[in-house]
Amino acid sequence: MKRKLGLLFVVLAVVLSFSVLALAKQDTLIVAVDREPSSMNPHGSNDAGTSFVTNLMYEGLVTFDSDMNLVPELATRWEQIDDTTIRFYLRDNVYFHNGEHFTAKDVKYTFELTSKSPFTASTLGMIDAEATTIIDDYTVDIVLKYPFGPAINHLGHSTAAIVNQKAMEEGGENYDDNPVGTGPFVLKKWNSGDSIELTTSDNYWGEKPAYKTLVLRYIPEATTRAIEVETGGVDIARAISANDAINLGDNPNVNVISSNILNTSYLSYNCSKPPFDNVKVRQAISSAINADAVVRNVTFGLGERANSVMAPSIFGYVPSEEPYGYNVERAKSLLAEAGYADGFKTTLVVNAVNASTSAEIIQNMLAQIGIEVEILAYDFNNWLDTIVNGRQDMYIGGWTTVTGDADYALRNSFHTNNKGTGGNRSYYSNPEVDALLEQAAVEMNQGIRAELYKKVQEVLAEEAVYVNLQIGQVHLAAGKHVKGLVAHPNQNIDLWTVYFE
Amino acid sequence: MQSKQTDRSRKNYSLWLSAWKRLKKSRMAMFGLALFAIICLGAIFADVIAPYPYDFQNLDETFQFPNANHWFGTDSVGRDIFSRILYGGRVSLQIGLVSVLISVTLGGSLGAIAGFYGGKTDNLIMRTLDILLAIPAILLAITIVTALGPGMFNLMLAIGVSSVPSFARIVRASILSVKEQEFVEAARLSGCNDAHIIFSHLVPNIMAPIIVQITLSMALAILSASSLSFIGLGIQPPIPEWGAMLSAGRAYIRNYSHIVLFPGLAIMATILSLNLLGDGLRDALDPRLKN
Amino acid sequence: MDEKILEIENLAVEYRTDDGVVKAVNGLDLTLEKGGTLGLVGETGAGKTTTALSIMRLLPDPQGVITSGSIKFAGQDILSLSKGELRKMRGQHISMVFQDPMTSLNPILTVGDQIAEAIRLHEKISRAEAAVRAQSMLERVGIPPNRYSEYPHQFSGGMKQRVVIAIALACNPQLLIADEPTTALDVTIQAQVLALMNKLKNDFETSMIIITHDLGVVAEMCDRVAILYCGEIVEYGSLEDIFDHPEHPYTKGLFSSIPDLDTRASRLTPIPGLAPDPSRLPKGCKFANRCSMKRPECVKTDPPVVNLDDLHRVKCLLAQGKDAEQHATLG
Amino acid sequence: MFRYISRRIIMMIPVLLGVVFVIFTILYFSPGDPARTILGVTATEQEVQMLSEELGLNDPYGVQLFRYLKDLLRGDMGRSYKNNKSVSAEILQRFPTTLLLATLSILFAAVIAIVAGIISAIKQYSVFDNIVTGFSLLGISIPNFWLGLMLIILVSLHWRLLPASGFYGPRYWILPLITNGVGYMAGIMRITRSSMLEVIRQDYIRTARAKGQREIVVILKHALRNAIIPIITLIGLQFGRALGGAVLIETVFAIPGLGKYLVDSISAKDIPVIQGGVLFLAFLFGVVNLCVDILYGFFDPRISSQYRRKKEKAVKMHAKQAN
Repeated sequence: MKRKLGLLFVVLAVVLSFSVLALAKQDTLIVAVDREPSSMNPHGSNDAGTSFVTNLMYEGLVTFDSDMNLVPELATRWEQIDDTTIRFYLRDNVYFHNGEHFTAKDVKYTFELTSKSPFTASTLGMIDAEATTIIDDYTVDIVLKYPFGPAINHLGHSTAAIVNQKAMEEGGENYDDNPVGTGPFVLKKWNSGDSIELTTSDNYWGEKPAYKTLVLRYIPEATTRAIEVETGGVDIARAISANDAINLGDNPNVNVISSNILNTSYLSYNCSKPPFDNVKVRQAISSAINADAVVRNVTFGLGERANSVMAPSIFGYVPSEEPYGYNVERAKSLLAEAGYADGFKTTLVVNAVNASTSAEIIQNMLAQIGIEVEILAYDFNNWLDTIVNGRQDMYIGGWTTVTGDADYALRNSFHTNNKGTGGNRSYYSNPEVDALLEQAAVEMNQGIRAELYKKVQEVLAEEAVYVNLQIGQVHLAAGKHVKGLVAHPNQNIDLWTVYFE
Repeated sequence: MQSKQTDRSRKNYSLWLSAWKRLKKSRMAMFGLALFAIICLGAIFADVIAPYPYDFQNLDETFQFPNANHWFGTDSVGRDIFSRILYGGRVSLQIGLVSVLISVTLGGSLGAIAGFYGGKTDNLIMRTLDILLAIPAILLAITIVTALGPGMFNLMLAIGVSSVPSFARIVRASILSVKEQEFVEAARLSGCNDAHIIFSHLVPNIMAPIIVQITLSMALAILSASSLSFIGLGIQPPIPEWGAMLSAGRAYIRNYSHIVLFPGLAIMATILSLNLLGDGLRDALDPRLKN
Repeated sequence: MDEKILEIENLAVEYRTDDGVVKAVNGLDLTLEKGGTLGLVGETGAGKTTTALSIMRLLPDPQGVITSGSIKFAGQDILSLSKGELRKMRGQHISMVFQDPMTSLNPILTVGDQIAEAIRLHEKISRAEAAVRAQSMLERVGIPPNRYSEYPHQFSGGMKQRVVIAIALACNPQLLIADEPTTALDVTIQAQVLALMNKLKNDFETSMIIITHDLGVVAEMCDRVAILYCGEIVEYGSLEDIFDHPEHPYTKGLFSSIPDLDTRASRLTPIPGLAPDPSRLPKGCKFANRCSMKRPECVKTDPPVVNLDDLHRVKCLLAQGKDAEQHATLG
Repeated sequence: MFRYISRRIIMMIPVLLGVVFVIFTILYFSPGDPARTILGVTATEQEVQMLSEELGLNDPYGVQLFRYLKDLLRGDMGRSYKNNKSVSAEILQRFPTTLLLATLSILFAAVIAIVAGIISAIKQYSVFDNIVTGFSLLGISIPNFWLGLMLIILVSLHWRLLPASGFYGPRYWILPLITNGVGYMAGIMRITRSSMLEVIRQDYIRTARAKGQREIVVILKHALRNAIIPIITLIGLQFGRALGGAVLIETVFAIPGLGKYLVDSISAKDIPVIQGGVLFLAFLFGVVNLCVDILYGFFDPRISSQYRRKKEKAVKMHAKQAN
C-alpha cells in the first residue's frame, strides 16, 4: 500500500510539474496528435504514429518537401554510379544528440539494421547492406540487390532515417527511453498513452526551432482535438475531422490547414470470386455508384475524388478517363449482360472506424440496381484479416504510398504475386499488368516508367478493378498565434518550422 | 400432495395478484411501466409510426436540425433521426431481452445446479464462474465480441455471457434459501426427480428476485450494448442501434449535437423506465423491503 | 402518592400515510401517581405503544402526529418542550423499555457502550467513570460485569432484555415505560425479568407504565390498570376494580378469554369479531360491533365516561346510573 | 488476520490461472494476425513472416500458452507485440492514473451520495428526498460516455470553464470525475437511502433516541454504521469496476489509463498486454474484494465473530482428532 501511495505521489508530482510546464507558454508548443508511436526507433515500426515522432528526431539522407519533391537532408547530393549503386555525399557538420559525429559509418550501420527489421523489408529490402561501401567519412556508396527505379524515393521514407551505432548499442532494450538521431528535437519523456515531451537539440545542424519544448499530446477523439485548439488547450491539432475543419474555419482565432495525403480510398472486390470475376459486374457497380456524392458527403465537400488508385502527388500518377462513371441505366444493362438482371446479394467489408458512412451510402446506391449489400463493419484487425485472406466479396480499402512512387502503390496492390498477403487484396490477376509493373520496377528512366504506369492505370480503370473514392486528406487546426505551419502529404509535420506571433 | 400443489399454485397466483396491486399503487413504477410500454410500442409499430424508413438517405438534407419534417433532425447522410430512434428501439430492446435471456438461462441453470446439489458441484461451478467474475465485464464483453466478430447475435452473446456469474449467484442464493423448506422435502419424499424438483418446485418460488434482476439487467445490457457500439464493436450499419448512432454522431457534436442528443435521451429513457419498473417490482414482490 | 407524575388529557394521535389517516389514539385521559405502576392493557393496535411513544415524543416522523390534548410530566407540558429539552428528558426523567429485546440493542456496539452512552448523555462524567457505572448497572440487572465489552448477539433474549432495562434505568429515571417487556421472552425468563423489574422499581423508586396484553403481568406488577380499546380508555381503576369488578363488556371479555387454572374451565370465550378499521372508526361505541350486550343507541352515540367511584371509570352506556340498573333487570 | 489474508491471496491463484487460460484461449482463436495488424495494410508477406517469427507467433497454441505461464511464474509478463515495451512496466505506469481516476470518482461520488442518501432517508418524502431520488434514478440511467461528450460541449467548448481532455491536475480532473462519478453516485445514493430507511426503523434506533441521544449522533453512530455494509459492498463493487471499466471515459477525455490501453490492445490483438492487464485487474478485483470483506468485519462484530467462531471450531475439531 505504501508503495502504491508512493507511486501515486510520484505520478502526481510528474503530472503537476508537467502542468506547470504547460502553463509556461511562449517557449512551448503543444500539439494534439491522433496516434501514438509504437517505437522511438525509426526502424522499430512503420506506422504513422511512429513516423510522426521519428521525423522530428531523426533525419534521412534525403527527404520530401511539402510538394513531395525529393530534397537533400543528411546528404548534400547524390549520383547514380550504375544501375545498382548510388553515391551519397554527406554533410560534414552533423552531430547526433549524444554528441557523436555523423559519418558514412552511421549510414552503413543503419542499413545493416534495416536489412534485419521486419518493418522495413518492403521499403528498404532492395538495399544490399553488405555491399554498401564507405568511401570516406562523408561519402558512401549504397548498393542495391537489383536495379530499382524508385530507390531514392524509398530512402526518403521515415524508416530510412539514420541512427547512431553507439546509441543503439548502449540503449539496447531500453533504446526507446533515450533515442538518438540528428534531428531538431530530443526526446525528454514518453508518457505512454498520454504525451511525449521533446526539447530542441543543441547539436542540431540546421536552424533551431523558435521554441524550447515540444509536447505531443495523444488525444484519440477527433472532436476533442478540435475543441482543444479552439479552447487554447493545445496550439496545433493534427487530423481533425472534415466537419470540424469546416466549422472551425469560421472561427477567427483558429487557422485550418488542409492537405491531400498519399492515400486514396476505393471500393474493390475479390476479383477471383464470382460474381466479381466478371468484369461486367464490376463495371456495373462502378457505374451505379455516384462516387462524387459519396466523397462530397463524407468529406463535407472538402475532399477531392480520386481519379486513380494513387494520390496525385505520387510519381506515375495519371488521372484516368473514368470509362465507367456514374450512370445507373448503363449499370443496369451491364448487370443484365452479366446475367444478373435481378441483381444479387453480397457483402461489403469495411473498417468500421473510417468507412462505415461511405459503405452505408454505397449500400443505398447499389440497392437501386438490385444488388443487396450487407455491410460488415469490422475493427481494423478483423477487416485486414478478412481481406488478406480473400474472404471478402466487396471491400472498401485504402493505400498509402509512403514512398511517393507508383511502384509501391501499383505493384503491391495489383501484381499477381502479391495476391492476398502481399498487398493485392483485390485478388486481381492480369499477365499484362504484371509484365508492365515488373518492367517499370527495374527501369531507370523515369520518363519511361511514367509511361508504363500510365498504361497500368488505364487497364485497371477499364477493367473496373476498383471504384475510386476520396483522396485522403489531413486537416490541421492551429491557433492564430501559430505561424509557419505546413501540412505535409506524408502526414508528418515539420514542427521545427513553426513559430509564434 | 396434489392438493398441496394446487394450494400452493393458488397461493402463488394470489401472490402475483397482490404484487400487481401493490405495483399499481406505486406511481413511480407505473410511470416506468408506461414509459417502457411507450418505448415498446414505438419499437413494435416503428413501421407504422416512423415517417421514413430507417435507412432512407437524402444526401441533400444532411445535418438538419429538428424541424417539422424531421422531428429530431437528420444525420450525416440525411436520415431521419426520429425514425431511426424508433427502429433503434427494436434493436436495443431485442439486445436487452435476448442477452438477459442468455444470462438467465445459462447463469440460472448453473446457479440452480450449484445451489441444489451443493458440495463439489457447487464448488466447481462457482469457482469457474469466479474466473469470469474476476475479468472486468466490459473487457470480457469486448474480448468476446472481438473473437466472435461483430454482429447482433455475437453482441448479445457477449453481453449475456459476461453477466452469467451475477445471475448464477442470485439464483444459487435463492435456491439455498428455499431448498430446505418443507415442500421441497415433501416433493423429494414423494419420489420426484431432481430436475422436477428444481424446475417445478424451486424455480417458481424464486421467481420474484429473478424477475427483478431480469428487469434491472435488461437496463444494464442495453447500456453495455450501447457502450460496445460506441467503441465500434457490435451492431452493423445501417442498423440503427442507439449506441451506434451516438458513436457515429460523436464526430459532429461540436456543431450538430442533436445527432447525439436524441439517441442519448432514448437510451436514458429506456434504462430509466426499466429501473423504475425493476424497483417497483422489487417492492411489490417483496413487501418486506418496502419502505 | 398523591403527587401526579404524569397527566394525559384528551390525547389524540393520528398516523398519516399514503393509504389514509389512521386514528390511533382518540381522546385519551390518564394519570399516574408518583411511585405508582400503571398497566396499559389492550389488544394489538389498541394504541398502547402509540400512547407510550407520545409520552416519549418518539412517534414516527413525519407520519405520527399528535392532533390534540396535553401530556404533562411532573407538571411540565411535554408537548411544548424544545428538541433539546426533550433530549434531556428522555433517558434521564423518562425511560422506555421496548417490546423486543432482540432488536432493541444496536448490534454493532458493545452492551457496555450502550449503557455507558445513556449515562454519559445525562451526566458529566468521564468515559472511564461511565464504564464503571455501566458495569455496576450490568451487575444490578444480574449480568456479570466482565461481559461489558461483548456484543448483543452474544447474549440470550432474556439477557438482552436485562441490558435494555439497565439502559433504561441507568440514569435513575422518574418514569419507566415498559412496552410489553416480556412478550418476546420464554415463560421462565418472563418471570425472572418481571421480578427484576419489580425489584428495581422499588430500589429506584421509579413510577412505571407497563404496556401489555397479558393480564397475568398486570396482576403481578400493577396497582392501577387502564383498558384500551381503539385508542380510548374504556375502563380505568385500581387492580382490584378491574380484576374483581370489571364493568365494561370488553374488560369482561378479556377476562373470560384467558384460561383459568383454578376452575380448569375448558370453555374459553374469545371476544368475537375484529376491532374496527382505525382509519374508519364508527360514530358510536367503538366496541359495539363486537359487544354481546349491544343496544341500538350504542351505535348512535359515543358513550360518555362514567365515574363509578373515585378511581374506577368506565366508558359504556350500560354503566350509566340508571342504564346500569336497566341492564341489570334485563340481564 | 494475517493468516486469513494470506490464505485469501493464495486462493486467488487458481482463479488468476483460470483468467490467463480463458483470455489466452479466446484471443488465440479469435480472427486476425497480430503481426499483420501491427505492420498495417501495406505490409508484405515477408515482413509479416519476419515479425511473426520474432514474436514467436508461429508456435502452436500449447507452446505459446506454456511459454507465457513459464515466464509469468518468473514474474515476467512479457513485452507488447506492438511497441515492445515491458508489459509490467507499462501497466505500472498507467495504473496510477486509473487508480487516481477511480479513487477520485468513487470518493467524490461516495461523499456526496452518502450525505445526500442519509438526509434523504431521514427526511423521507421531503422535497430534498424527491430530488435525490430523481437524481439517482436519472444518474443510473445516463450512459456516462454520452454525459462526458455533453459536458465537454457545454463546459469546455461553450463556457470555456474546464479543459476538455487530459488528466494533469485538479482542473483536468473535474469533468472526468463528474462523468465517471454520476453513475456511481446514483447507485450509492439509492443504496444509502434504502439501507438507512431500513435501519432507522429498527428498534435500536428508537432505543438510542429514548436515551436522549442527539439526532445527529443517532444517525451517524447508530444508524449509519449499521447501514454501511450494503453501502460498502456496492462501493467495493464499483471500485473494482472503476479500475477496469473506465474505458469509455478514458477515450472521451484522452486519459492514459489502463482500460483504454487494454481496449486498444484487444483490437490490435496484442496478447501479452491484454493478458497482463486482465490478470492485473483480476488480481486487483480480488484485493478489493478482500478489503471489502475485511471492512465488513471492522464494521460488524457479528461477522468478525463468525470468523473467530469458525476458527475456534476448527481448533476444537483438531483437538478432538488429536485426542
